[in-house]
Amino acid sequence: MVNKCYPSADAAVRDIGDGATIMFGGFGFCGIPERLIDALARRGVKNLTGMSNNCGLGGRGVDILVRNRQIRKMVATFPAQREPTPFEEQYLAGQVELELVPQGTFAERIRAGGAGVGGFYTRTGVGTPLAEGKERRVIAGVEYVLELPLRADFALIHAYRGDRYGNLIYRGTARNFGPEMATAADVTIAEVEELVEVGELNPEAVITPGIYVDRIVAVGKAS
Amino acid sequence: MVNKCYPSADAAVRDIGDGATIMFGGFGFCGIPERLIDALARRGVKNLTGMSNNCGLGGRGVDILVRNRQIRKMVATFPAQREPTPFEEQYLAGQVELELVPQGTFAERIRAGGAGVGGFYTRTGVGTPLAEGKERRVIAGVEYVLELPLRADFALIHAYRGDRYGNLIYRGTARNFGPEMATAADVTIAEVEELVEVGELNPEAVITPGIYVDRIVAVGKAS
Amino acid sequence: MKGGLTRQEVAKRAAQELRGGMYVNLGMGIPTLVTRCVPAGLTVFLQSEHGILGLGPPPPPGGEDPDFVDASRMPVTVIPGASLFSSAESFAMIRGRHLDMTILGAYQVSARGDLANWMIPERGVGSIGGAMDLVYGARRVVVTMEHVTKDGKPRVVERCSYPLTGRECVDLIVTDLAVIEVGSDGLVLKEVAPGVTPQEVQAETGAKLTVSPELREIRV
Amino acid sequence: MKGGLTRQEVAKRAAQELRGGMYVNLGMGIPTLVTRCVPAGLTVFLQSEHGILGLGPPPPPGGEDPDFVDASRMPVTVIPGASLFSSAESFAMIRGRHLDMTILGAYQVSARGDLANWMIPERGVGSIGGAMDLVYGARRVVVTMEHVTKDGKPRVVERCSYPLTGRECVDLIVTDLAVIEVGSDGLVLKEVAPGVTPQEVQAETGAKLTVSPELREIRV
Repeated sequence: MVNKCYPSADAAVRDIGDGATIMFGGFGFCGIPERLIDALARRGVKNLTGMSNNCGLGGRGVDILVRNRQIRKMVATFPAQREPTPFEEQYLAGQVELELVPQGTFAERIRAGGAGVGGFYTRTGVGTPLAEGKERRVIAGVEYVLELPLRADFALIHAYRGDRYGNLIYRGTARNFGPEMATAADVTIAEVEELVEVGELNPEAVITPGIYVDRIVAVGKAS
Repeated sequence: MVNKCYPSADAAVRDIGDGATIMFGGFGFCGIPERLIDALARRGVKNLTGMSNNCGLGGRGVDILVRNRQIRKMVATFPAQREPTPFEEQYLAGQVELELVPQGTFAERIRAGGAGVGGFYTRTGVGTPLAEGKERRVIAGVEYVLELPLRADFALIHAYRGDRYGNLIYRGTARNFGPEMATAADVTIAEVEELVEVGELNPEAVITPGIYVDRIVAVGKAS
Repeated sequence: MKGGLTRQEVAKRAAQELRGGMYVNLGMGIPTLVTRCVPAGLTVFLQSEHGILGLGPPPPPGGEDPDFVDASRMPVTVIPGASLFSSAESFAMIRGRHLDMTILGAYQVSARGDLANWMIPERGVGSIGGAMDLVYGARRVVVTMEHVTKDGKPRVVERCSYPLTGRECVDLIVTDLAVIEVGSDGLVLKEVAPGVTPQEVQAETGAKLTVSPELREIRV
Repeated sequence: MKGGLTRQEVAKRAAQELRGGMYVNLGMGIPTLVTRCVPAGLTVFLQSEHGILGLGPPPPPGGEDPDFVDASRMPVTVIPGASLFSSAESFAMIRGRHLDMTILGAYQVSARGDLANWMIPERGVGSIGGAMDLVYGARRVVVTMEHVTKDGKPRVVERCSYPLTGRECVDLIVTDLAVIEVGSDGLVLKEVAPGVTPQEVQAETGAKLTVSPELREIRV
């Protein structure tokens, strides 16, 4: 019987070690894999490279790992919030690294990592400091920069419902980076609010096919 | 009121002229926009460049346009069927052109055309005759070829249900190339089996958001 | 010089750029105020880059759902006929030039339409989000901002001194003092705030303005 | 020489490569027969490149649904826990190396694992479909074919004379006469059909075979 369920978030992240590269789903507070991040904080692993839209704030999400000094580097699109965050302080103090990426390029690089695309040309960033050092190319009269795929050792994502084959659906804007991150990591771990029986999810409406998910943990609805 | 509905397939294709480039959804007989193709056959426009997985067979789909001598060129992945088709005969007689593309490259080039990707590197085709004349590049030790986006003047697709905003859902394997083709044409025309009220489609399960669809025609279930 | 427009009035003026059936992405700051300025009876599809097409008004108090937020993390609803999708799909939509318009905030706009809106160099770190994708992805880029900085320096400048978000991408600038079109020959002053003269606008602007022959007062 | 395996037996032998929980794409021809040879009790997820993960058995007569077909255009069902997606998503899955295995038909396979399966040059036109994507996308490529052509020419050859589908991509060849592994040092004869000797297989093969020390008879 195919069963990708793990009994707890702690069990699901047990082999994530120091120095791992990890994608974290979520946009702001929406769709972050909070229970998996909590488990990672309990594990106390260090020198992590994180890939996430934000770098966490308000003591939630990646912010927990930042405050714990578990993060060595972030690849992110929106690291600076209105008020300075622990990440910003550590970055300005030279304690963490940052690779800043436009949000669409971030999403597309993750998709490329999962889809076997070796690299792609995009207009985004042309003429800005973020194009510096990148290959530029004119195709059909338009200037592009070459962007390379992103992959990670682990992807930690949050979904609404899932089954033991790893099929997932999301809810509202909590979907965000989950579907693509699930495709771009060696090991994808999904926390779901509700585990359902195989066959309960409508095949036409499954967003993440089970092939992309290695481990699934039921965590209930966030409080 | 936003209303993209057209009264008939004929009305929806009325401005497709000689020499147009047209994407046709469908895989074999599954998900082909039959009523729109019939209307195009009635219009009798010539010198069309078609983009479609197959080149039609059995007097259905693109085969109708081929038999009518309306096609000048096809971009396709599976033009040769077990038995010779009218397309194959015309091709071998030098009467139509063919650009043969691997199916994944075909789908990804269409996606790129709709997603603003200027070009992308893929392994598919490396070491084969289809890589000839294409730029080759080694990235992280793997050899890739550069593929460029596909776009068309019109995309004709078939969907299961749609609303007047152009939102679409598909059914089974009739989905195939429809969702990406809808994004990659200047004008996307969708025939749907059933037109539903705005709000009836579950936002979480809409496959083609209305932004991609310009015209929609209710054609009923194929007989 | 008279006071110029309030932030709300700037949003109202920007909303006059909307047409029925348009697909539009609204950035943070003044642009989010545009949501409430859509003329009655006009159907406009608002896109949010983290995965909504068909953003609705905020929910009534108590009706907030943490799974439905806008790009500024504020609670939202979706309209009938909306669709939800992933970030990669959303940016395929943006980068594929399917949006008719984006309305963005800015730190600086140059005479040729360069935009700087993601980083104040002195802070040492900035946030890009979807702005760099939107400036080349949307067919029309409208910028809303205060005409000058808090210490009175022009934000409409000959060349941006802040790091760019995009080059030659802005089509229209709406500020508290003026509406300025970025034309192929430079900046054209199209409208001025009530009580403000073209000379006063020019004095607060760091690049040369050509006054449109159809110059008129902003009406909101 | 004895007759060798039937097409059905070749499919059965290929099915022995399946393991529980695998994600597998099956090509046209003999590979489609593999569907019916999955050992009882084994859950294998079959992928069809036009948008199914979780292909089920054919429907009962009268239960055909024209919207549910396999890549050979034959009616299919989907299993509980299946998912449906677009062609671009399907090939992102294939090209991103998420499939454990593909089983494909072939015209020729070379000593270094080159595959030719899309065009017979004499016909002047060929169909690629998803084969070129699958050969580099699937983690393991198993080929099933007749050992020789209708007129007795070897299909396992030193160099393919037909246009290639992929270079150095085949891992295992299953024919009516033998099971041959493509190793880094060339072809290794692992199994022979009942009643067939290694010498007989070599005589029908256009490239040098190394006989495995663990050579055994194919059991189906």
